[in-house]
Amino acid sequence: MKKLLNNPERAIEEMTEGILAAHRDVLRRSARHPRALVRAERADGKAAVIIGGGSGHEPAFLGYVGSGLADGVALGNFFASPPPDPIVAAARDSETGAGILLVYGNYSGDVMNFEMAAELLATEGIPVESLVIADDVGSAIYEERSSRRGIAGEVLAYKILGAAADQGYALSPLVGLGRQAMENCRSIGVAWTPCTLPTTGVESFALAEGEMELGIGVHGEPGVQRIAMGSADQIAEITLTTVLDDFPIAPRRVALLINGLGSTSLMELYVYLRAVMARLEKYRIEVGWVRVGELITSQEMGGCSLTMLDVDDNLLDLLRAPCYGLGWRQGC
Amino acid sequence: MKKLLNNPERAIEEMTEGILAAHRDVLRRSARHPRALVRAERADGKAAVIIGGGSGHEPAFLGYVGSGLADGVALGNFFASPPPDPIVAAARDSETGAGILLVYGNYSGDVMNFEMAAELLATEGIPVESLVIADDVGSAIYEERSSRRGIAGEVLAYKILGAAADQGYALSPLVGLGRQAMENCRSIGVAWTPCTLPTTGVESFALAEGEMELGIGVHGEPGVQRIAMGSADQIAEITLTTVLDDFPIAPRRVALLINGLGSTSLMELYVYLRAVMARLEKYRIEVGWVRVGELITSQEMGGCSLTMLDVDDNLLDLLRAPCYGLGWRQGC
Amino acid sequence: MTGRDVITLLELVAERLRDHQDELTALDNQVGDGDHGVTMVQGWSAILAAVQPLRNQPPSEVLRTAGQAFLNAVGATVGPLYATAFLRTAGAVDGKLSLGADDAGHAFEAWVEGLHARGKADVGEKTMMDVWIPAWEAFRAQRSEDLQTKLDAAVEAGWEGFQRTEAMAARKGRASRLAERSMGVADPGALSAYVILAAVGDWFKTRPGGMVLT
Amino acid sequence: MTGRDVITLLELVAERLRDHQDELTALDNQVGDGDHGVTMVQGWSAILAAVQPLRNQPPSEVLRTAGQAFLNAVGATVGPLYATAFLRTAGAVDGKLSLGADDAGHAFEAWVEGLHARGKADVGEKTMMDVWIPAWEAFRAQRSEDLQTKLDAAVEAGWEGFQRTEAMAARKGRASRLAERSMGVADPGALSAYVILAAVGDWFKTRPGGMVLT
Ligand SMILES: Nc1ncnc2c1ncn2[C@@H]1O[C@H](COP(=O)(O)OP(=O)(O)O)[C@@H](O)[C@H]1O
Ligand SMILES: Nc1ncnc2c1ncn2[C@@H]1O[C@H](COP(=O)(O)OP(=O)(O)O)[C@@H](O)[C@H]1O
Ligand SMILES: [Mg+2]
Ligand SMILES: [Mg+2]
Ligand SMILES: [Mg+2]
Ligand SMILES: [Mg+2]
Repeated sequence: MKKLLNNPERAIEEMTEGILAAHRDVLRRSARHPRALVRAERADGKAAVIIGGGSGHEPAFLGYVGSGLADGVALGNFFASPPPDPIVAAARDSETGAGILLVYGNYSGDVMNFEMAAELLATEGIPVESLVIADDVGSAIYEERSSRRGIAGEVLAYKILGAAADQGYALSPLVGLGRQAMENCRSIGVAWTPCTLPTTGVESFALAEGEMELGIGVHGEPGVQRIAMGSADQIAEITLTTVLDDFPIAPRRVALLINGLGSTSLMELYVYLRAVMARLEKYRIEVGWVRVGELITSQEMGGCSLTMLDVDDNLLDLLRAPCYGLGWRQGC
Repeated sequence: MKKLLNNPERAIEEMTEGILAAHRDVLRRSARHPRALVRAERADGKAAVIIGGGSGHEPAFLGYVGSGLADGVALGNFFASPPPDPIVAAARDSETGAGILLVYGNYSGDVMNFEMAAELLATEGIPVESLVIADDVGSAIYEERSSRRGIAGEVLAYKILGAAADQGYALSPLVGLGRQAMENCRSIGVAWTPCTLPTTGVESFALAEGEMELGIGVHGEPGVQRIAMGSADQIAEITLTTVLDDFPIAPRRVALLINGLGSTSLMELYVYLRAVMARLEKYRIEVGWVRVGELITSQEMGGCSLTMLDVDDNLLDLLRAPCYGLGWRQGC
Repeated sequence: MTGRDVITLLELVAERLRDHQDELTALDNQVGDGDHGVTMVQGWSAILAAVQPLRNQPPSEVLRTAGQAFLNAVGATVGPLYATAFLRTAGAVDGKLSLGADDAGHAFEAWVEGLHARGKADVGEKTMMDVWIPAWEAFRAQRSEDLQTKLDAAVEAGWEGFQRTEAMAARKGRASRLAERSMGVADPGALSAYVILAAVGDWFKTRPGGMVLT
Repeated sequence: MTGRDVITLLELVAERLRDHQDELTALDNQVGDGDHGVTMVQGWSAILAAVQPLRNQPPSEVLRTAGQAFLNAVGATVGPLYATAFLRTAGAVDGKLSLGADDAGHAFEAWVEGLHARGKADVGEKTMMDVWIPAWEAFRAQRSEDLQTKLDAAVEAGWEGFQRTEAMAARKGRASRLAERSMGVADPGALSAYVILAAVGDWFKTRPGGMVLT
């Protein structure tokens, strides 16, 4: 393993120190817990959006705290949900009377820890709602979609909910908006080179030269299927079809997120985007919004994911609203 | 080689098509040449900044065209300077009477092609100035610094000059500003895993597990020295010392750019930044501005570079000014 | 069995988990995200650090602290699971300064109930419960009143349960997304459960005074 | 030597460059950025495509078109260098419908002058000039009036020049940043220069009518 680190056991702490030293205008550490980060300036009188998850996916999840985004984040160990304490700390630091919305990916660990945090917050009399993101079409069939895991669609949720909360949505409409948006959100991932967890130094999988994993998550877990690695056009075909086929009614206008998993270059992502957009044009599906980049990564994994969100004008406005976090900055 | 591409010979074209399909609000293709891209909306009555270089470094160079950034870019083949024609095309598309500033890295190829372009533009009566970026301390000693190559410092030059040109700097003060800024700009790169050129499928170098290249460029060319790969703290020490020692007078306030070369994660870059900032604090050098990310890459190379710019208030203002390109967006 | 004894038991578990860390990593790499070895070792190290000052406290205090420490150190899937198990077990022996043979059964039951309450996994879903549930059932079903005999039965049943996970398709946790692809590889959480269980069995064996709890 | 002949010569060069592409890549990988093989092959393919319609045009027209095509297809370092060489050579034989033996010397001189004017590299700096300059000098210095003898001398001198680049430290181009580290590896641009030169020598050998230019 060749990584730019000191002691891997201290990597999350040292990263956080680096971030806080460089971005005081965006983030600060909660006095309540070292693994809880919150907006540099607390936004008052609004529902607070609290996110979190394992480390090693940077810029997720700490990159999505800031104005127009989430209010606080809890950092877990590498690929491991944070415990309830930092979640509660981020929430209590951000709470200003309008309640808390917890947003997290659908992993057994995250679900248990966030639920425990929600119980603790409720005990303190703080209104809490939860939104569990389950956008990965590759991880369960349509009929069992509530058991899907959360992948890049999570990032769209943070953006939409962060913008809506800043615009004054109260807790209950906020969670309604998020739930509805995410019901219309689908993702699928592919990967061809593995990632290495700094704490183990072990590669997550071994694939032959011509192979790739279809339906991979963001932790180097094996995908749904090991198939021959195709061209960008072929990969666009199979991923797009997988996603589109999962919509009960084909969407007419969509937002697209092409997420690089780590070592896949921007050039490749745009070659892939071109293939995706050409196919959508053929199907007469309008692309109302696009983002290409590394939004939620798996260390140096080679691969990408496609996320499609069926959008209305309101969602488009929320996606386009200004925001300023380390992982997403526009208009600020 | 495992890359998300169709025919590698067509990758640059297909990437460009993907980008143009997705970002019509930022970029358009020049009618004069398919490898020349310019701002979606021409900025009138200002000196035009034209950049360019080889492909395969995305988001460089096309990510730095947009409002508050450059006006046009010429795309070369992989790791190869563009020929004069697209440079001239981008310049002629952007020229509105206030002249052209050509900004490019100090490589024999780029120098020859941009000089030919400058001659062609001058023949047409267009005022042209050139700024050759030579920030890589690793590539030549101080006494021969004019022969240094350009690496990540180029990106700071695009930002500063793009902002200044948009603010109304005329051609001659503009080139003066750029020249002075870049005289106070130093970079150094390190790498530990190679990159693969899509067109050859060959890895750029082979290093043993514990080795790294010090003073590497952005093309996988060997560095100045092959040394033992150290911890983030050790790499910070050696890179920072190399850069600082090259300043005739130690700077008192600096802008820092930590650039990831491809597969090095954001977590690692921030662990490294932490080490760099801790040392600067010890030396009582103020950090006025920081950016961390993948600004100029070498495909999937593992490594990073450190760029330090000695800044005054004016340079800081220009770095902080709003801009909107694919590779750099803030305040827009 | 005093608080101090509980601590030495926790120490033995920590040692055994360290011995098996790479094996746990390798299994989790195949059906999960590869962190299970690190998580268990880190979590148990945190337990040891937290319980050191509690040598003179009652067992319930040690167990409660262990649960909190484990949860806060690791989060993940196993954090809430084992934290709940620890807290329930602490509750089952609350107030007692020293545990007798009788308490072992209550403690074990509370442990498994805690895991089940939190994770809602049953036998056959390819999780740690494929070790813990059969182990508890074997312990309870064992006619002998002798604690060591009962523990031996539990360890043996746990081992068999662990082995059965290899042929299972996961239904809970991260590996459940793999469905059929998870077959052929044993479950990492089941292995660490067995490692803990076996360490408990061994700890009782090596105790001065054998099976007799005071 | 008509325009059509120039085209067949260019075709032979293209073929030889394709044969050596991997070797060029390997050398450029060691001292540069690994693109030289692709660049030369791409550039020469572009030349062939551009000159095909010019079979009935004078040599100067073919050469001029070749230079433009090469430059626009590759850019890079070699684009401006060989483009300038082609344009100068075209200038040296301008207007002639067919080239005779006399013209060969002028053409060769213009070729090397073009490279030198653009790149300003001299012998000993580990570039293509370590092939072209000695080759031209051997050609000129050869007492024989026989073109093939002169060309043979040029090719031999070019080969020796190429071999000398191995021991040199680069002073021009991308490899110059390596300084001493570039020693021990021959220069890729020198190899491609030799490949071009040798192809020219061979082309003249295989011409019907041997050395006689018409
Ligand atoms: N609902 C559950 N109940 C009990 N055990 C579970 C449950 N879900 C997962 N597990 C266990 O957790 C183990 C994985 O733990 P770990 O790797 O630490 O967490 P993560 O999956 O979050 O990375 C699995 O091997 C399985 O035995
Ligand atoms: N100034 C120069 N004059 C002549 N030849 C040069 C000069 N600079 C570099 N070269 C030649 O160019 C070759 C590299 O070409 P190429 O790989 O195509 O370009 P780049 O270095 O831009 O990638 C070198 O091997 C060398 O022979
Ligand atoms: Mg995990
Ligand atoms: Mg090159
Ligand atoms: Mg795991
Ligand atoms: Mg080269």
